[in-house]
Order: sequence, then structure tokens, then C-alpha cells
Amino acid sequence: MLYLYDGALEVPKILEDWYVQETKSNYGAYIPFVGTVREEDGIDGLSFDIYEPILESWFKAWQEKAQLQGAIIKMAHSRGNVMLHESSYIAAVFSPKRRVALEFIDAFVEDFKASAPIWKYDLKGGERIYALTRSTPIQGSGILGEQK
Amino acid sequence: MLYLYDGALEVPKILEDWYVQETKSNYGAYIPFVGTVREEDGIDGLSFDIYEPILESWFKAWQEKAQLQGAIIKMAHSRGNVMLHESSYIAAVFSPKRRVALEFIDAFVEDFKASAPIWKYDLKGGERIYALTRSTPIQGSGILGEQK
Amino acid sequence: MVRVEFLGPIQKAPLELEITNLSELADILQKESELSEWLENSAVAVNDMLVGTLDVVLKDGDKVSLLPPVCGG
Amino acid sequence: MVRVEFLGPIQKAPLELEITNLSELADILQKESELSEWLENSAVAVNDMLVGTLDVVLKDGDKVSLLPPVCGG
Repeated sequence: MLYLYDGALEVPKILEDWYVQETKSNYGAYIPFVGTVREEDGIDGLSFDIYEPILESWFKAWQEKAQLQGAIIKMAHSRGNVMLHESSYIAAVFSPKRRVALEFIDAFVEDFKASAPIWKYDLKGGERIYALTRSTPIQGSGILGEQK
Repeated sequence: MLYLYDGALEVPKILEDWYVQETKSNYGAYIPFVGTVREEDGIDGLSFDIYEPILESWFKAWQEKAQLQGAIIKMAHSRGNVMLHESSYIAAVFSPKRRVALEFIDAFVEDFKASAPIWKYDLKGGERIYALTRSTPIQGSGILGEQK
Repeated sequence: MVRVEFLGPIQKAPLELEITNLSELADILQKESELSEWLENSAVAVNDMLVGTLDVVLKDGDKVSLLPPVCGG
Repeated sequence: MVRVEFLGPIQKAPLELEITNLSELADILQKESELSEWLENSAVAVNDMLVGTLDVVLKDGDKVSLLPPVCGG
């Protein structure tokens, strides 16, 4: 399941809800990844835009990959502002098998970073500044700029 | 930190406590691994023996490895009986960096499985049966059995 | 009409264009100099499916989205 | 005296032995047939430090532990 929230995530509650949801599902491994806003370059926080239709189809494709391995994934992300030391992202995998879970969370989080249609802005002195240098072009980018 | 408990772990409480402990530490990534007892082979649960002196020195060596990468680790494990769908193990890494955290949790959990002095027993029909076939000899085992 | 949307940090209002393929869209957008960097680093979706080539036919009611570099998490 | 402890599933009471190295301990334990499997798959610690060789001198008050195959988690 994919959960989007306005502002910072209630991490303990989400980790508990997900754990309880799968209590009887007979998964042996549960690995959440929690992403928290770091104090860096004098920022006050971060802010996020999300394009939901493509985020949902991207997530659905990963759900299907997980299912092929007998695993499931859950993800939560913030919209809008998230201040220092608050958390904006949780991804989690549940699997019967430890190795599957460890490999899946790694691949999922990395592809999330490279592909999920979410844009990050630094909040600094009242401004919202697109974090271009920390952002990654989605695979296949640039076709509209090609000279013919 | 290393935390040992009698019986099943209170997973939501531990995940929350650890998250709150590091709220202001400026780590960007928090990855807990939660191990839960699966229904398998008709067991009623598992039971664990721990040899604490060596577990502590093993854990301390990993803490030092984590520190070299600017990360920290925490671990909780059950002593005694843990029934079906209850959890017996949580390992977690906190790191400023996502890649460090993802690689560390994998290496740490795998070495835990191979090296931590903990013995697992199946609880089945009132008996406590050592899980020999699922166990791994610690590296360097067998020296006392060598024929001279 | 085809609707063209600029997502995330691209500060540009949507366009409604009479075009029949992505190649025509490229010609139009390349004339707007403030878009040139975004055209080079953005991905393109048609009706919310990412596409990897300009050889895509567009029909009335289609939606094209430009997705600049991402950074979730 | 050296104390020898059998950990986890090895159902054996501790021994107190007059030995001066691990090689002597191997000789003694190899005479106990019910231990033979455990000797082949157990690790050995002296004063709670794992050792990889029998070339270890033991002194009065030392503790030797046998650690059979593990499975935490």
C-alpha cells in the first residue's frame, strides 16, 4: 500500500500500524527504511511535490515484483513541508525470507530515488529552492530536447 | 546498544524508543530489521539460549565498525520462548547516508546469523528441540575434534 | 487538443496544443528558450505512461507531462 | 584448574580440569564418544575470546567454552 500525507510522517505510528497489519501474515522479516531530514547547508527543512498518477503506477509495478517473490511492500511519503529532524519517507518490505527482504529493500529504495516522480525543495530563509543538484533525471529523459 | 528481553519483543515500542532516542542525532536513514517467528513444520514457537559475554564482544566489534562509517547500530533479542507470529529479533542501523545504512544492515544481519552465540530450539508438542539443521557452525569451529 | 503539463519545479502553466505527435511538441517547446534546460533533463509521459521516444502519436484529449529530475525521500 | 563449559544445546555439566593447553583438552574430550559430533562443529573460546587454533596456553583460572552451531534471530 502507498500512503501520502501532508507534512511530516508519524513514524512510530506508521511502523506500528504496518507491523500490526501483517501480524498474522506469516512473514519472517519486516524491514522498514525511514528517511529523516538532516541539518545540512543551513536549511530549515525540505518540501516535496508529488505527481501521484505516475507514483502510483511506479509503486504498482514494484508491488507486482514483490508478489513474485512472496513479499509485499508498503510506502509512505510526505507532501509539502517537512522540517529538520522530521521524517518524510518510509518504505518497508515484508517477506518470508531474510535474503529476499534485505535485497528487496535495497533495490526498492534505490529505484525510488532514481524514478519516483517526487521533487524536493530546500526551505531556506523563507524560500523554497528546487534541489536540482541532488536530483536525478528519470531514465529516458531529454527526448524533447534532442536536435533534429 | 544491545537489549536482551525475556520472551517476545514489544516491536512497536522498541522501534519507537530507538527512533525517539536518535531524533536529534541528524541521521538521515534508520533501517530496522524485525525477525518474526513463522508458522512452519508444525512448531508452536521458538526458544533461544544466549551466551551474553561473547554476544556483547561481538556486538561491540560491530559498533566500532559502524562508528568508522559515522553510523550506529542497536539490537534487541529474546531469551527463552517466543511463540508463533511474535518477534524475537530487531537489528537497526542509523546513518547519515542511505547507501551506508542499506549495506550495513545487510552485512550486520548476515554476520549475526553466522556468528552471534545464540541457540535456537523448536517448541513442538511440549518439547524443546535444538534446530541443528538450521544452525551454522561459527567460523573456526571443529578444532577440538581434529585428529592428531 | 493535447494538454501539456509541466510538473514539479518547472514554473509554466499548462498548454493546449493542436499537435499529432511528440516530435511536433519538441519543435514547439524548443522555441521557448527558458525551457531548454528542462527539455534536456526531463522525462516525458503520455497519459501518465513514461515514453522513451518521440515516435508517439497523439490524439485529441491526450495529456503529455514533463517530469524534471526527481529526488524523493 | 581450568573450567570447561558446554554452551547451548550441549547437555553436559562443566568440567574442572588440570590442563595447560587446548591440545590436552582435545585429547580428554575426544575420549567421550557422546561429544564427538559437538567437537567437530563447535567453536572454542578461551576467557570469552574465540580462538582458531589449539596452540593456546591455559593457566589456572582460565575458562574454556564450547559453542555449537548458532542460529539467532
